Amino acid sequence: ATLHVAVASNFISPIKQLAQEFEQETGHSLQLSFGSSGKLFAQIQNNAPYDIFLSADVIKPKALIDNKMALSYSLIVYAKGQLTLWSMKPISPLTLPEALLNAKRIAIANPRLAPYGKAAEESLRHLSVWEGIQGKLVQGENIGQAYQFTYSENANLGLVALSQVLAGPQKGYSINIPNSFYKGINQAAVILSRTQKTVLAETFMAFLIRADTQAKIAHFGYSTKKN
Amino acid sequence: MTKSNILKVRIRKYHLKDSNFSLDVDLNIPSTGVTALFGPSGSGKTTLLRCIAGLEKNQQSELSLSNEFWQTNKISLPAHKRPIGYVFQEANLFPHLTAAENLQFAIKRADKSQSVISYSEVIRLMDIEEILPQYPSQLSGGERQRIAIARALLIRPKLLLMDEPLAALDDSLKKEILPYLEAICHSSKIPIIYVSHSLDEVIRLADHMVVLEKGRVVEQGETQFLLGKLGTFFSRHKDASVVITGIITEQSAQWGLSWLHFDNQDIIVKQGNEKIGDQLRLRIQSKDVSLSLSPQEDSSILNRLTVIIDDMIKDPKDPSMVMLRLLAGSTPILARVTALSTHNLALSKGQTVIAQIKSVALLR
Amino acid sequence: MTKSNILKVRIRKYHLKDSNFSLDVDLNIPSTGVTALFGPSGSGKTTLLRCIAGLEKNQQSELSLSNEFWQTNKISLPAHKRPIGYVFQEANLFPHLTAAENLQFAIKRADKSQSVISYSEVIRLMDIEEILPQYPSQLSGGERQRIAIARALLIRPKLLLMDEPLAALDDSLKKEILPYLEAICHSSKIPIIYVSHSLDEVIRLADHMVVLEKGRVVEQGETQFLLGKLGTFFSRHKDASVVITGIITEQSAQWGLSWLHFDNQDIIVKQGNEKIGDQLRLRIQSKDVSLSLSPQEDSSILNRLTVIIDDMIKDPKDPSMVMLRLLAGSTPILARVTALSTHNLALSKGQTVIAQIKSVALLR
Amino acid sequence: MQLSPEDLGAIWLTLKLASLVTLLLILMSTPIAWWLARTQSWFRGPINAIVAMPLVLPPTVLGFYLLLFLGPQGAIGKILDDLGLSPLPFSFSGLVVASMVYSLPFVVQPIQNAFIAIGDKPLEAAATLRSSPLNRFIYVALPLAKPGYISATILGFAHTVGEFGVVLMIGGNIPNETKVVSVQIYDHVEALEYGQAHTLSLLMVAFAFTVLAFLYSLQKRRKHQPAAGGLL
Amino acid sequence: MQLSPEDLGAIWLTLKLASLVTLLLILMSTPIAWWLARTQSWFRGPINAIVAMPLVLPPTVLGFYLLLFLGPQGAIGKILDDLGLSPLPFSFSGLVVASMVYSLPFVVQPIQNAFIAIGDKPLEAAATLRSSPLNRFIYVALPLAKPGYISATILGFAHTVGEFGVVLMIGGNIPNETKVVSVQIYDHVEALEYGQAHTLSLLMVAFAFTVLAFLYSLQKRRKHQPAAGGLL
Ligand SMILES: Nc1ncnc2c1ncn2[C@@H]1O[C@H](COP(=O)(O)OP(=O)(O)OP(=O)(O)O)[C@@H](O)[C@H]1O
Ligand SMILES: Nc1ncnc2c1ncn2[C@@H]1O[C@H](COP(=O)(O)OP(=O)(O)OP(=O)(O)O)[C@@H](O)[C@H]1O
Ligand SMILES: [Mg+2]
Ligand SMILES: [Mg+2]
Repeated sequence: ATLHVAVASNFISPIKQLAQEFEQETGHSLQLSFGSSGKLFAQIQNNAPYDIFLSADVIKPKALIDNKMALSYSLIVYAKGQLTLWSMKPISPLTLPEALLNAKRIAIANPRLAPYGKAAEESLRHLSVWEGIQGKLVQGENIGQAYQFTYSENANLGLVALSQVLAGPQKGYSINIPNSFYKGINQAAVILSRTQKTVLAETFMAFLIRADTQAKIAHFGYSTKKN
Repeated sequence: MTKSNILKVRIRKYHLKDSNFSLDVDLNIPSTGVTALFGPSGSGKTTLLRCIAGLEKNQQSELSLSNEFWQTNKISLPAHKRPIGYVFQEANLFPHLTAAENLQFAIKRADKSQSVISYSEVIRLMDIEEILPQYPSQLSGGERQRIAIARALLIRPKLLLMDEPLAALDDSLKKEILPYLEAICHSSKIPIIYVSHSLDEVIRLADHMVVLEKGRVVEQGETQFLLGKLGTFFSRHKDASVVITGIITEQSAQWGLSWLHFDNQDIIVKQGNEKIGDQLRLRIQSKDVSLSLSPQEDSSILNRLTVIIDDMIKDPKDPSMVMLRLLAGSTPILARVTALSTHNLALSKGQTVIAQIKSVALLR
Repeated sequence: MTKSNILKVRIRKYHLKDSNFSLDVDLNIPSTGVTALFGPSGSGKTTLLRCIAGLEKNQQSELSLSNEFWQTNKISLPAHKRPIGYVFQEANLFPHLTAAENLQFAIKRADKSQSVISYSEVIRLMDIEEILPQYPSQLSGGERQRIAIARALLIRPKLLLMDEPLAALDDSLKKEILPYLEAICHSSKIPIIYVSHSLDEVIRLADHMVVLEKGRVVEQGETQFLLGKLGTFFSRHKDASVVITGIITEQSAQWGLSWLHFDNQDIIVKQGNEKIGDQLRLRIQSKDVSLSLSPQEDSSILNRLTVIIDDMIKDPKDPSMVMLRLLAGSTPILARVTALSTHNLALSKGQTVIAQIKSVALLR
Repeated sequence: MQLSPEDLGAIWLTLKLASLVTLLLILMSTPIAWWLARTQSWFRGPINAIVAMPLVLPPTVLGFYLLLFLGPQGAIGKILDDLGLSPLPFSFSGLVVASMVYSLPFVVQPIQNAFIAIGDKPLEAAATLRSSPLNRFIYVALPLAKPGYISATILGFAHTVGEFGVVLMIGGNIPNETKVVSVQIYDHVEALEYGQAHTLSLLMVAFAFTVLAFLYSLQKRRKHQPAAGGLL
Repeated sequence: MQLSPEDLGAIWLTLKLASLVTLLLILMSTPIAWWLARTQSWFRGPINAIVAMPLVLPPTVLGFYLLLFLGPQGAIGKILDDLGLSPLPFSFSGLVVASMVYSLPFVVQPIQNAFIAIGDKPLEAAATLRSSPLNRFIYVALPLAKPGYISATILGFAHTVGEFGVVLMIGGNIPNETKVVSVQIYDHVEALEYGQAHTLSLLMVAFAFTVLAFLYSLQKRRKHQPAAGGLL
């Protein structure tokens, strides 16, 4: 059988690989649909034919559970994002606040829409540079755009996901933001109520949080097993 | 031709949009032969044709051909259901079709039950063989007009509307096409309404005449009758003419002449392809008629008719000229001579004189 | 008129795109007066005007007016720099402008140093006052044409190109406009090239004539000279005519007549606004001339000239007719009579006869 | 760089979608454009504006509203459901409908302008040649409006190919059913697979260029117009 | 529901952007359209296709490539930098440039078709009336192409208002500088603030409807064309 999985865009690279492994392992295939969490959420609310929703945050899966559109027991956190300060050019000076204040343009994801954006804002506030860099901030609709801003060097610095830096075509220079600077970027998944394949869906959810899978996810630049 | 077989046109106060022009006419047009529509520029000739064709709509009008109603206050036959052919004032060919395709457009939609003219005949007559592959934009003005005439004939209409069809054509083509149009309409009994500025053309073709001015009919009737009348639009025209109908009684192959008999008189005309016994119509222009008191044998003028002066009118616009109405038997003939001559010859009403007509000035 | 003051047109094998029509002409057109362009439909009249106007481009041609070069193989003055006025065969008004705005378009761009005709004069002459606020689509065919003529005059050209300007106009308007055009071109010394199918119009206006056929010049020269020649395009034309120039020597207000003296002869003509001493041109149509062996005093024909028969030619197309070239003094006059009459009167070359001309048949 | 089977599927789907949408739009726009070009009614302005409305909303937002309308709770969705028809969102048919809404103005406008430019004269000539309204529409109006139809085809096709927001929203990004090339490229970019994104973009641009250059060459100055050449 | 100051800022910015872009596009498209309408060169097809190219790529992807080209490493970005100009991305000017690229075909096409429809006759008449090429372009070609310009304005304006992907990418979502209404609505939808999204969408649609209905009413059948009324 085929499971239809709606996946937040920032998890594209890991899920593609995991899907192959899941298929090899179980013989069941995955059909992947990508999109921003917000878009996928709107679609699910309107009866999109998905079985599982891998969101980029926890809010939306929870909202679906509240709406009875998702199975409440199925909520899992499948990955925790790791924020990193990234640049195509060597970053100097090496202290974070100074680097940030020296930059001309800093790309982040929209804090209202993207968990990575929210984390970025928290970190910048933590570093007490939030006010100081307001004029330099450019916001991507999602973390993907923040990456592109930085990648094209239109922004000198970007607060992006470590997973992106690892998967991306150019490694550049990066400094990880300590986890303590921001609340965790928890990416949660749920099984949707409309699914006819609950058992298979549960199998996949179990696969996702299995230790070896989690290790692979970590390899993509996520921190795992924190919770 | 029965009385019912007539085109009736009554148009009451038809106002053109965005214009203070209005048309108000009441016409009975015989359903054979040519009716000429005459009138100054802007008098409503085109508008009248458009009303008849159904291109202008008005509830107030009534139109019927042979008792078949096209327009009353209840019904209104749409343009494409009226069995007409229309030659527009400005050719109005389809720009996306070649000349040949323009003709095909008509042939495909022609009324198969009518027979008007064959394709090859039209091509030959209009002399358009060579230009058939061209697009309208690649044609000269006269060439476009000829295609338009051909197209209107090929739809095989029951009524032909022609808006100055020959205006863009040169004399020699006109002279070839005119008799043909004449022949077509006489033989196939299609009535033609023919707008023209040329009295020559009109007199030659028209059995019936309508003169429009500012959207109103100012003169209407049989050509022959209208032309013989003094005090009309026509008698004031510099080309004032009469039309005479007679029968060929004699012919001379040697001299290429025919003798036309009417009202106990003979007129010698250039011979065409008429035969003895044929009926023929001739136009005599008033300016070609001169008078003499005695027959003059040593003149090159062959036609000398004995006539009685029936009426004399000074031209109000031109006091140097006098228009005389002469009677050859009961047939009226107009003569336009100088006032000086009438004085010199002491012409007066009732007098018998000789009317001299150069035969070469006769039209057919 | 100096020799240099001349429009020279040499066009070598100009091929129209997508057509096998080619133009190949070599003309010297006097720079005053009217040159008539005559020829059958499709003979290249419009194309020639377009070449002169600069609307068709060809390297091979050479064009100059008064020694000012418009086109050589090196230079080519663009259309908008040529000081011409152009009346198109199909009025070609700007559809987005009212009639008045169309005229304004010309007035704004007029050559202020030239004076041709005043605005009010043009409006009056063309009788277009009332239609000025209308858009071209709201005008009748003739109205559009009149606006187009007015527009071409108001640009104050040094050369006026007119492509059948009067074809869509009725006789009475024509009669008003024609003398005016004549007057304009004579007084302002603008040369006019005038395409027309009407020999009448042409003879009336043209000092010079060019006959085109299939893109080639077949006849060219002074009207007077060309018309008096036998064996030409014109002498075969049914309207074959001659033009006579004379001086007014006497006038009669009572009879509204003028006496025109030429070559020791007198001709009586209807009086216009000419005065004694004025020079006048008259057209005598061959079909209006009849011959008699003796003077006939009791005829309404006022003009009886003593002439010598200079030449006689049978019409090859019409054996019933004979064209005679008569000499009144040294002035040629054409007479078209039936072969029968020449036989009856036993006319022969060198004979002295009386030529009778109805004065009313004279044109001005 | 190689194209993945998914890429190929997306290309095929895109061509299918764009062709179908363009075809349907041309059919649907013809009567609308004709009416708009010839009516004297005061409705014309408002209707014209309504046709252009889909342009004003961002595609994703338009998609969102289409989702609401076509969804099980939406006005149209309910009607379709009552009629026993399968729901439109997340299906190819849904994509077709959404794309049509989105590209409608680009197809209606050029056709409408072409109809306006024809004027009444050729139609009147046809009417006097026994050509019924439908007949003269087909044989006179349509051929004369050809340049407008070519423009409409080009804009409609290209716009559907490049469309993305609406498709993503209504289609749900389902491979071989609703995942068109534009979405696929977007996914590649999001997945940071720039190489594949470049290849696919280049391919698409090259293909579209070829198609459009061909279409435009059809739209040459009509044969029956005098050559421009000299004058301007 | 109330509009936030951010919403109001976005509205103002959108109007500014759309007006400016439309104006610039009309100016820029005029010579392009004129050339395309009148040239006989075989270049016409390809150039026409190039003008339409921006249509084919999904807006976000187009935005991505613009970002690459205009960025400090990009071909154009470098040139601008060498000229001492400030970089385009994340600025209002950048938005203007990007929107122009994206909306170009919608402005060029209708104008081009309108120019084609004029034909040579009126221009020839003008030439014989001492009107130079520029003069007859201004006084004859432009007025006769009016319906095309209205279409172009409508399509260009509406498309810029609704544009989104490119803007998002090039603009960087900076309030009062690059955050236009379309982005703002999108944000509301993404943030699940559907109520605010509805209000803003409705407002935008209502506003656009008014503007477009007005513009269209200008584009009525030209006065000089015979009324259609009767025939068809
Ligand atoms: N579409 C129109 N809108 C407004 N007025 C018009 C329209 N068409 C014609 N007219 C006016 O109606 C009158 C009659 O026009 P019509 O075309 O019938 O004249 P016509 O007799 O055919 O003249 P012509 O011999 O010059 O062709 C004219 O004064 C003209 O200005
Ligand atoms: N644009 C064109 N393309 C191809 N052939 C053309 C074009 N314009 C005219 N022709 C052809 O060139 C020839 C001359 O045309 P032109 O218009 O000069 O004739 P014309 O003497 O003015 O005739 P008319 O008296 O009928 O107006 C015609 O045979 C015509 O078919
Ligand atoms: Mg008329
Ligand atoms: Mg011509």
